Amino acid sequence: MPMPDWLRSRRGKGADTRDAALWSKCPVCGEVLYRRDLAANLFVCTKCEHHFRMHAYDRINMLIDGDFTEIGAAVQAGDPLEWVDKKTYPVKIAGDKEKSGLSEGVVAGIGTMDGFEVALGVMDFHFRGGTMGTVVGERLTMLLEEARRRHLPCIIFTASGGARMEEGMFALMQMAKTTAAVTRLMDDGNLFVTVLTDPTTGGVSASFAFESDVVVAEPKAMIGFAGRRVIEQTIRQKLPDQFQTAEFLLEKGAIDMVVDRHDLKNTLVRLLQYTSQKQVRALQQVQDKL
Amino acid sequence: MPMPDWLRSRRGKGADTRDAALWSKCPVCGEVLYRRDLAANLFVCTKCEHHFRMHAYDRINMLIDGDFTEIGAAVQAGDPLEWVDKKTYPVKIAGDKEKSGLSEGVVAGIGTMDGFEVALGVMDFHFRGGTMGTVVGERLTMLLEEARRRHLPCIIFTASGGARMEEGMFALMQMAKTTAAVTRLMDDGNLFVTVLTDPTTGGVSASFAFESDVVVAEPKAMIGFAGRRVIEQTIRQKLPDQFQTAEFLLEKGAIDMVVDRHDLKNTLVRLLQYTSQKQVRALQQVQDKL
Amino acid sequence: MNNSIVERERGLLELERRIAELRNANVSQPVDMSAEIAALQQKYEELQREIFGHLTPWEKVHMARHPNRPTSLDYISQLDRFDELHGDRMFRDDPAIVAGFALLHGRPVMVMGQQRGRDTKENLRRNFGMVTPEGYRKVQRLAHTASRLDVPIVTFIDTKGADPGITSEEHAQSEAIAKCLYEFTEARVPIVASIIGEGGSGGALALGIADHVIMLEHSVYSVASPEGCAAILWGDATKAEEAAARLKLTAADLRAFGIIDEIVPEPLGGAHREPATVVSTVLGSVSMALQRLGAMSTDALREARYQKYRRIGAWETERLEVIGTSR
Amino acid sequence: MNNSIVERERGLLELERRIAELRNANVSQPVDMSAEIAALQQKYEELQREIFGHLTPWEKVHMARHPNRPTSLDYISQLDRFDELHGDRMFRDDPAIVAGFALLHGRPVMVMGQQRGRDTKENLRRNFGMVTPEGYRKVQRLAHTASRLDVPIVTFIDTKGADPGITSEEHAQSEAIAKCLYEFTEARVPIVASIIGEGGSGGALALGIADHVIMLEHSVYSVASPEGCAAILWGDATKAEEAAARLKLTAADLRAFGIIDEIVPEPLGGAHREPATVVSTVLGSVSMALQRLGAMSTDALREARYQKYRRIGAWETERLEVIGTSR
Ligand SMILES: [Zn+2]
Ligand SMILES: [Zn+2]
Repeated sequence: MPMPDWLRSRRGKGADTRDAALWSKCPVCGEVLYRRDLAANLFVCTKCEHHFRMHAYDRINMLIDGDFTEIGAAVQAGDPLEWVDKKTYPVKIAGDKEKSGLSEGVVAGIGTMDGFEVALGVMDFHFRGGTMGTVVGERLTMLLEEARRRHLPCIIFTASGGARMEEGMFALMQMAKTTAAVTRLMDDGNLFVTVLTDPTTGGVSASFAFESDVVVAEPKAMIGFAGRRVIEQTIRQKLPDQFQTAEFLLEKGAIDMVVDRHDLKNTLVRLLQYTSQKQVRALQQVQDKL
Repeated sequence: MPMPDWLRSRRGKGADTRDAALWSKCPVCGEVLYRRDLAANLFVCTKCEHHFRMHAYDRINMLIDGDFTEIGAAVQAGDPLEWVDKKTYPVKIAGDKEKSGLSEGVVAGIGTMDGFEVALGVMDFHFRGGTMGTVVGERLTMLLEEARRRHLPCIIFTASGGARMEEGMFALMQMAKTTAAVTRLMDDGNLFVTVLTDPTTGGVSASFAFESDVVVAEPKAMIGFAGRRVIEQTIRQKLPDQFQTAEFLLEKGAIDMVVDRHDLKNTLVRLLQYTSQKQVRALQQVQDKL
Repeated sequence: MNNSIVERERGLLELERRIAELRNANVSQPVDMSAEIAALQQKYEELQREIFGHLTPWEKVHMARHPNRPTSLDYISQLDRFDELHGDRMFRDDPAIVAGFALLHGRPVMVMGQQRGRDTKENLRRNFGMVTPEGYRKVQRLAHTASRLDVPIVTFIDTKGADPGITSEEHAQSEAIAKCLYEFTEARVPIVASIIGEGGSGGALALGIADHVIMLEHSVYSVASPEGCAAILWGDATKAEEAAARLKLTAADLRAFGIIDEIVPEPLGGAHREPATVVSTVLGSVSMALQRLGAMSTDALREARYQKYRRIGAWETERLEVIGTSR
Repeated sequence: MNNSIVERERGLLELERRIAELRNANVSQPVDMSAEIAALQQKYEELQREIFGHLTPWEKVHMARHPNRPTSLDYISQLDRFDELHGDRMFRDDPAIVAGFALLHGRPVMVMGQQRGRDTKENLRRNFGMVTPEGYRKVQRLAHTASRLDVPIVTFIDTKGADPGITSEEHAQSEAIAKCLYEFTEARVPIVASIIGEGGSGGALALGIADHVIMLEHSVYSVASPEGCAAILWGDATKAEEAAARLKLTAADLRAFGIIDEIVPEPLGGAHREPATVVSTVLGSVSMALQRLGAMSTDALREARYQKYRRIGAWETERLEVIGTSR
């Protein structure tokens, strides 16, 4: 899978630093894996099938046929609360940009998957733990609005530790903002799919992640509203290992399917196919009016 | 509460026979009660508050201000399966007409409650155990359609042992027919209230009874999908007494409120008041178009 | 539970085995056994006609319950493609409902079927095809999604009835079924339902409100199981055979009543004798119905569905007659 | 949990008691104590101003959690009329949500509030106002009903956050909250929300998407509880006071940010000192907002609601900039 130029250029310095590491150790089975082999296997451990957390552009590269037209990349975090603790919020952001090679916690845009045009948003845990602040909310809202305008299906990959504390209530309100955009998209009959990757919790989990037509999850992904630690503190006992895993949620009826990363693109493309006739009809109606 | 002439005339011979009994014994506490006292207390035991099963016209008399314009009274049961066991179905029907003073298992019509015009359907357990056959389904559908036509709220009192076996699939299909009419009424924004009285089970319970905006129940009413005996046979053990009672369902979140019969009319009128402005607006819009 | 059809086809299966053995032997042996084989074959066919040429309603109940009868998954597995969707998004995934997106003859559909097991283990997992409230809520959810996304709904009905357990009552089984009826009535897409085995009561109807209802020749569809009906009316479940006869639960009866729309014939001996053919015939019928319904406007489709159910059982109706306003 | 406001008002309450005693004594005794009383009264007022004249964010958190602070039921009981509706129709009635039809100044509304207890027993029953998925599903259901019946929605928010227990996770707490947001966004009727105590995180926002959001002066509304925020960011819940200061969770902050629309002032000492006045002022504000919103068309109302939330946190936005199409 060669990396397209546009993608390589977007990765910037941080990504190069990260890619420079020759090997990674699997956090589950301890196996030492060459980065190159790991990347070739879609960042799934070749020994134990553990799904590593993926970088947003790796994910996009895995899914999108060719070009990917980003939406909202220029939207950058402000500092509405003028937050300071050990560092100021802008310093934290700058650090995460450097470290992750990303401009924020989500990459959003339009591209095609096996020929199907789709609006795609990919959250990235490497940027402030995938927390949702105003940039994540704004970019996803722009994505959802653009999908609606163009009668496109929308797929969002979630990875989030919850709302971003340093943006306070502005962060919480992104749940409302994204939901409003989701509502309009779905009212128009567009397909909306979410793919929950490890971890998906808090404000992301309790908004668009569970508002979609089809909720897909990656194997073993941790998914829940409250964090594990909070629950353990509340009930004063350890939780079983499988609690809040994708498999647990499947049994509890909360999600539609758990899909191995190797089957993920094909699965998503099939979902797009089931609803593509509707999209075609919607587009035709728009053109008929012109 | 004097009985209106129209009501007295509708009761016929069966009702007179029934009314001739001077006293009734409370099936719960065993108290012997004069019929006259019992009627004056809305057929609630003066000693233990047990709510006796009411006759449809007594119920209508308790709720409706004055006149009550019946709908579908001329709709009479056919015999689609040409049913025979110990008796033919028409003979059974004739017997129940005689015994109950009713022409079928539901009385439906339009009247006013404290000045609010309302479409009211009242099922009666005394007619073939309140089973739903085509007449019950047809009369309720006519009622729901008339409510829709006239922008009226609709209240249905349920009392049913389920679907009427002797009409086979025609009986089952009344679940679909009434639901279709309910759907249209509710889509137009009309209030739909059901009052579940003892017992409400099977096909009635699993259709319009639980499709309403507000589900009210009388105290201790037995409400469920499967009958108690069926469940006991399945699990091979006795069920606790309170299982499937209105109070049990309230705790389980299945119903909105349990209302003592003495408060029932006032409660229903209050529900009508909350939504009366909407009805007035709907009527005005119709008139504006004329 | 004894199944009279299983009992009665035992002799036939034995005969079949012997004919096959003879045929095999005939190839490798010098003596020509063709005449004997033909005789046996003739006897087999006579017996088959005798047993299956005319089935009573009670026999059809047993045919509908035959353990080898094709189940929902046998149909779903023959679709061009199937992506199963799970869960009610609230409480549990009910394995007695199998549902998801599928392609039928290239056409996207939302398929949902009641699924019983073939053996004890799977029957325990699938709860003998008796759906719990969570299963019905999965159906509601997916019917709603299908309607929004303009994907037609295809259902397969095969259940003794809704689950009658304590937990199902506690989780509002009535409400779960009622809201299925509501959702199917509201759906803005074509719905085709096929009764492939036993269609028992409200638990079956929950997936049964449809623009086109297909029934296999020996399937049954009734207001209550014959056993349940006999218990309710006569306090004696052993009178089920009599109840089966009275309930008019066969495909032919229901077609005559206008309650179902189409009967798909079964081979002599029942659908399980030639499952591939039966499955493909049913899917063909579903596909043709979808093609016809797909040509209708949404409004026309919904109006036709309303009127279809509006009419059922409405004899001797006067439209709106006013009496009792004497006061 | 210690409450610093409860601690600090203890001295004041003692002083109040003494003034009242002196006043009573003054009537029945020959010596005139008026001067002493006036002096005490002056001291009382100085002390009151000193303690309550300026509250830090952390003090406001404690004020918002004050056990005597008016709860949702204190507001609901002052409506002209209230008919409580129960249950999610599926699983359970959650007592942490009190909801139903009501009349507010003669206007029908659907009211729903988060309800904590006043004492341990009621707190156990009400789960300290922490709502379970069943409670949020009751909210969804009634919001949907209100929208269909054209009855405006009035909410009262007072919760530390959604219930974080095992069962709540198993019953899909995330989905329950998400669908509340969805339902409130979709609602075709005016929505007015009042934050009367603590507005904690997504569990509060589930009732908080509204056309007009009112906050009591000393209520707080935040992305996480100060304790939770401190634990998340610094691994140390005892730094909650610092978190409270940083989070900008006061009514004044949020009004300045445009996240809430109106602040209702509280008497010196907090809402619980003059509950009747506070309740009636809040209800008056709700009523006025409903009157204004009621004049809007449904489409205008929904568009305004969309734009309101669309704008929040959208600095430095370019509408749609295209980059990265270099290939
Ligand atoms: Zn590994
Ligand atoms: Zn009694």
